[in-house]
Amino acid sequence: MAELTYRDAVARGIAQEMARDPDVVFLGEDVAKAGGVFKATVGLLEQFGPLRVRDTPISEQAILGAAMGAAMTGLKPIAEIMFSDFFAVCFDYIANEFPKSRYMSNGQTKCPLVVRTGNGAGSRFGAQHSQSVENWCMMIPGLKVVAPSNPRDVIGLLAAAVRDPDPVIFLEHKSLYATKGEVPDGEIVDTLGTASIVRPGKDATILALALMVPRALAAAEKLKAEHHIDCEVIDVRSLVPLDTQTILGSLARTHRLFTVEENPRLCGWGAEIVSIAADEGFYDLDGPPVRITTPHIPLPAADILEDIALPTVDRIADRVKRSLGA
Amino acid sequence: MAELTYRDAVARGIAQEMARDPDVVFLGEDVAKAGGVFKATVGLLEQFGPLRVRDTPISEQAILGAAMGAAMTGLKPIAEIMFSDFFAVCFDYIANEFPKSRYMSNGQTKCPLVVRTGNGAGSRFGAQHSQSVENWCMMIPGLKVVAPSNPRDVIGLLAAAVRDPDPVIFLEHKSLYATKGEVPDGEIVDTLGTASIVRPGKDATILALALMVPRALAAAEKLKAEHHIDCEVIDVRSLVPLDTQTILGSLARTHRLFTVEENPRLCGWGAEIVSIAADEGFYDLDGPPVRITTPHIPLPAADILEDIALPTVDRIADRVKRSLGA
Amino acid sequence: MARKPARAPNDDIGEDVRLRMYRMLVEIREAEQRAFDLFLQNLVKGTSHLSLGQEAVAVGFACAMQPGDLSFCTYRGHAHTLARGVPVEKVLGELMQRDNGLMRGKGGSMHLTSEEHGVMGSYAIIGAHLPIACGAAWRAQYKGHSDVSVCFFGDGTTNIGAFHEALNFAAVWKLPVVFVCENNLYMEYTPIGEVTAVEHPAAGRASAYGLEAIVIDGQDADEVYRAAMKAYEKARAGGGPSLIECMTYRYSGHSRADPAKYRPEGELDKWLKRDPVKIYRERLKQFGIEEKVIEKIGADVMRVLDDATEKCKAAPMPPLELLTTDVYADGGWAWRN
Amino acid sequence: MARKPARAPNDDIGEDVRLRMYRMLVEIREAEQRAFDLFLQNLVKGTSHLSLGQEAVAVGFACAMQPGDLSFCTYRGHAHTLARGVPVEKVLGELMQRDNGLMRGKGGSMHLTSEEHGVMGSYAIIGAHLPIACGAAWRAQYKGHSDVSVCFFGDGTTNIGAFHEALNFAAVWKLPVVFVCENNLYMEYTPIGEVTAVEHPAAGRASAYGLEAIVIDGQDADEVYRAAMKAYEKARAGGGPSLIECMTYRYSGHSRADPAKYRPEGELDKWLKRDPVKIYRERLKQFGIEEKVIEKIGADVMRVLDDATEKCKAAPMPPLELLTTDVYADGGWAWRN
Ligand SMILES: Cc1ncc(C[n+]2csc(CCOP(=O)(O)OP(=O)(O)O)c2C)c(N)n1
Ligand SMILES: Cc1ncc(C[n+]2csc(CCOP(=O)(O)OP(=O)(O)O)c2C)c(N)n1
Ligand SMILES: [Mg+2]
Ligand SMILES: [Mg+2]
Repeated sequence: MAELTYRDAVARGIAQEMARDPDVVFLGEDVAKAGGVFKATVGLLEQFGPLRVRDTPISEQAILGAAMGAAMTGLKPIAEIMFSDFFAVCFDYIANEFPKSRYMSNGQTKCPLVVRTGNGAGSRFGAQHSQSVENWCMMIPGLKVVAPSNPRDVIGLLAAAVRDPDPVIFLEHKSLYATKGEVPDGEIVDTLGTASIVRPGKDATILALALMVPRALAAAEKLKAEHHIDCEVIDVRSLVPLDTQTILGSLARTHRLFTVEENPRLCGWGAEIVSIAADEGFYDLDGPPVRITTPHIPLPAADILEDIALPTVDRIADRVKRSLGA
Repeated sequence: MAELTYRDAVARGIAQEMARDPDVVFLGEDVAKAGGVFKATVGLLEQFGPLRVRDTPISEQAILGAAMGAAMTGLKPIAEIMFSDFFAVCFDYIANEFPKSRYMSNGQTKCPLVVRTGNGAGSRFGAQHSQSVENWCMMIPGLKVVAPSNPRDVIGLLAAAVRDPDPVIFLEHKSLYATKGEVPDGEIVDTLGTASIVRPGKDATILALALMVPRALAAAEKLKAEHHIDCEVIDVRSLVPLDTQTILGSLARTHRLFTVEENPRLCGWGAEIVSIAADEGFYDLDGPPVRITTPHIPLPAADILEDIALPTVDRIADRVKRSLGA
Repeated sequence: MARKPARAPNDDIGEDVRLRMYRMLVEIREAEQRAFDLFLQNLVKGTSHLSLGQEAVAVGFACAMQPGDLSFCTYRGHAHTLARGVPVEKVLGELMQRDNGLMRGKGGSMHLTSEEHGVMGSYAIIGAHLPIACGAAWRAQYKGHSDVSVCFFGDGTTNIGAFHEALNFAAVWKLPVVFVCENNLYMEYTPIGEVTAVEHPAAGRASAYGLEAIVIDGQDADEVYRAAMKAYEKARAGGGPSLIECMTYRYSGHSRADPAKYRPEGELDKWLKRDPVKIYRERLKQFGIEEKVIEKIGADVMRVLDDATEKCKAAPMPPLELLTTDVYADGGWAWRN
Repeated sequence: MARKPARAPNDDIGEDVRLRMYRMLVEIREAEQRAFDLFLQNLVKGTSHLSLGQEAVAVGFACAMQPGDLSFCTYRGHAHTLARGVPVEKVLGELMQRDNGLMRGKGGSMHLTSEEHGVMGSYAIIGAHLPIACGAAWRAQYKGHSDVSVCFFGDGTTNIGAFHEALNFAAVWKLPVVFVCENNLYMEYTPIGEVTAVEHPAAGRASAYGLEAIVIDGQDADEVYRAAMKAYEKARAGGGPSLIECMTYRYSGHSRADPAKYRPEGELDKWLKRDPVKIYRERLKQFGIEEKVIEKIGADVMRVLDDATEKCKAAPMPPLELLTTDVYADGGWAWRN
């Protein structure tokens, strides 16, 4: 066991997989010599050399296209897109190429790759460098989509993503890079498609992802302390595959559902899960399922505004409390 | 009154606006001399000349970027992206530029433009030329999103879109181009953000968009004839702004909600509306709200497979019937 | 004027290759024509983009390849697919969306893929496959494999961003990839000259990537073959990418929906005079190949094609279960538990 | 060696413009330095990308503009924004995310916009604004306006797809747009030469769009000014776009997070010797401008800057209601009724 930052967990996770499998290669802008703009890939060039850890031009389409071509022909590339907002300049690969080639070719084409990216708000970077784009990915059939909330999950889910035979979008949260957590020694390999109940509770189920997980947990503690409301908090971790069973199972016990989403409101993962719950868990629901989200706006740069845009601990707690009529 | 095809309605709608306002210009690939690959813009070059109706290179980013720059500085461009699948190669404009510039500039930057595109399945074009991308657009804060189901709406909503001061994504359905409808003479201008109850009913509310509207209507007739189930069918027409009042109002009368979506299942507009209904209309719901969608898969090319992928009249009717326990 | 030197059948290309090239030219010509006929009979569904008139490009590049070399094609990819040896039945079956098709109808005309033949897919989003070909070439470079990735695209494709990113990327990384621009003078319906800043949409951009400007006659399979060999050798020797612009012409419209009325009077006739099949038939004769050998090739091709056509007509539609297979590597489509 | 011809203060540029340029060079230099200091005091939030060392490019291009000409900048846009006459208080206020900022804190350092000064936005997605500048130029062409759209970007930006699409588009449509590449030798931390197939990332691509290859000394405001004037005249005369590569250097790291340790020893020192402010101060003296006039400009700039700094420090944060204003043209954010 050692304490590790989320940032360092990224490098350790990549290193673990590169050391294991020579077919794992890594490319992106400023990832090699500079160790990444978030310093999440420091040391990889030194450890694995310039043939496996490669700096690229500012050519996101070339990065993802090259990753795909390499994946189709036998490598297991990890591609970094520096900020998830930049998915928009290479979205054809994410939406049209990676996820459709296997289907269109009737199973011939393989695409075992991972796209890592810095996702989410909190750095006062403004509307084009702060987005949460998990719903941009979840809506595309054929992708897998993962978003870890802690260092241990970073390593375990990254390993699972690299070993997965399908294209996986791996969303690292920029505001979590500096956070720390206990990480076991040795190899860590997790399983995609598994949510985790990070706080058991009986009065309501709160679903959260990435940066929203610690906030949901803090809100649950607050609700407990101040209002004796005992919330179950689930770290969704993997949007695709989605661990619907764990979610519906929790709902069946608590009878109330809240989602805490950072992505903007419309067509978010919360909408998907709430819709599943409203359909399949309708008779379990004792009250309206509620989505707590960033409002449907571009994100402001100013700290004071950004801070109130994202769901806060207080807003989460308050919304749950009001819904439960406490 | 005259009968017009949906295809011809596009040209008439554009012509109506270009004749009215010299700041309306139109650009896209093969749109001018060739009149568009769907022949939806035939005659515009002849009527308005080569300065206002322009063929472009195969450069979708240049097309949308140029439209934006022109819109910012005083024109009201209509840009065509031939197939909506190609939004993926110019998604930065759709996701990051059009919808954020006004906000980031604290209201300085204007962006009154329309992006028209051929959306949807039914032509056996395969996974990269058949997608319904309405959710790709609805999820982005700052856009408006419209999808007409009939020739009259094509003209009226297109006029409203061109006159609107915000960026509007205008989704024409490829499988509707050949369909016909009655269209009044003279100028037609509709209002964005208004759904329309195309069939009143009392037992359930069915929401549909574009190609799914005629199917929902046919399913409603079938349900009526075969099972005495009387469905209200609402043509959503405008995803943003969303006419939540009409939808919730209908739900309050019928107490059951069904959405019929062509876009793939996850994070679709159906999920958004079902989530709104589950939250705000929870106590109106007499049973689970149900989304009827294309499965979450890329689309196959083969006719026999494509036909069963999209919601069919039978599937809609069957699903509603089963849900109502009839 | 100096007389052409007499050429022996075993020049740099040689009789075997020439006969192979001729057979392939005829096979593609006839298969594309057949596809058109089947479309008129409403047996080909969806869209289709024929290479009638452009056969020599596909044939020259494919016949110069070694097994293991990889082709990346566009929606106009029937020719390139056949040229790698994919049976015509598989191709027609796919166009007819039958269960015997190359992808059992799941991909359709625009997405022909046969990895066992090195056909790594046909891509329908303009420009998308250029970076993908770079990636395959990167794998070869990294693993020390000797195969070359060959990427075909049209003149219109040179104006999209992915073209630029791929060319620069390939040049900087010195990847063993060959970019082949089939300049057939038109994007869909718009003449390429009206939308491109330079006369040669590909060759005119080569220097922007430190590459040689190469324009060849795309109607002469021998010239194509020689250019291909040179580029492949360079790639295999670690010399990096090439960009080759082939001047050619499509006889029919852009796709089956297009009667091609936008073309100036006489343009088609001019190109028909330089028909790649005709040119090559003459070439064979020039090298002393007997008329009856040539005839027999044609007859063989037609027999196979007729047989394939019948098989396709008789083939069942794909089973409905295929709708949800192979979304993921486990063979299924489950996005949830 | 021939003696330089004596130059009169009223040569093609003239004393008024030169004094204006000098003032602006100093203003940008000092404002950027101030921004850095404020960051160290934790008063500038978020990221920021300084133009220290690159001032002459911004100044030369801006001072050659006429009112109504339009600037399209990047995240490294403080210099270009100030150069159009935007008050330094507005810029610093935005960096400090105060209510007195140019966009009241909603956009931040990377998105400076002041349409009344012709600053049509600063764009933080690499390459995005090149096509947008084309559109503004298209409007001018269509409406018969005489303004020019000027689009600034870095060397690294030449490798992204949008660059290629915009350049071709502008050339084909002969748009009055001037593309200015500030080649400061690095993308973020990677030397441009390691990721680019040609030595000059912009000029080496000019011929791909039928344009002249232009490389200028970006440290000499006069040379920049003259190149700008020439390009603007061409654009206004209907001669179409220009692409100008300015050789320059940034003294500090890419952004505030970057100590720039990747630069070879001595490189910065070499460039400091050709400091644009120093060069221009010498130039003024060479033209006989008195030391005390020069000093006074510096003092004026500092006074305004100090005053602005104090005002920004004292300015309130933006009101919380701003969170949801101006998403749509009606001033609000309602996506539903
Ligand atoms: C990104 C994108 N834009 C537009 C299209 C529509 N489209 C299909 S083929 C084509 C013309 C391509 O021209 P060219 O590259 O010359 O190839 P050709 O068809 O002549 O072989 C266009 C515009 C597309 N498939 N993808
Ligand atoms: C599409 C995209 N990719 C990557 C980035 C991250 N990024 C920001 S600045 C930068 C370097 C740009 O280099 P250059 O164009 O030379 O401009 P400079 O910063 O040197 O002025 C990069 C890679 C981005 N903002 N947008
Ligand atoms: Mg062509
Ligand atoms: Mg630079």
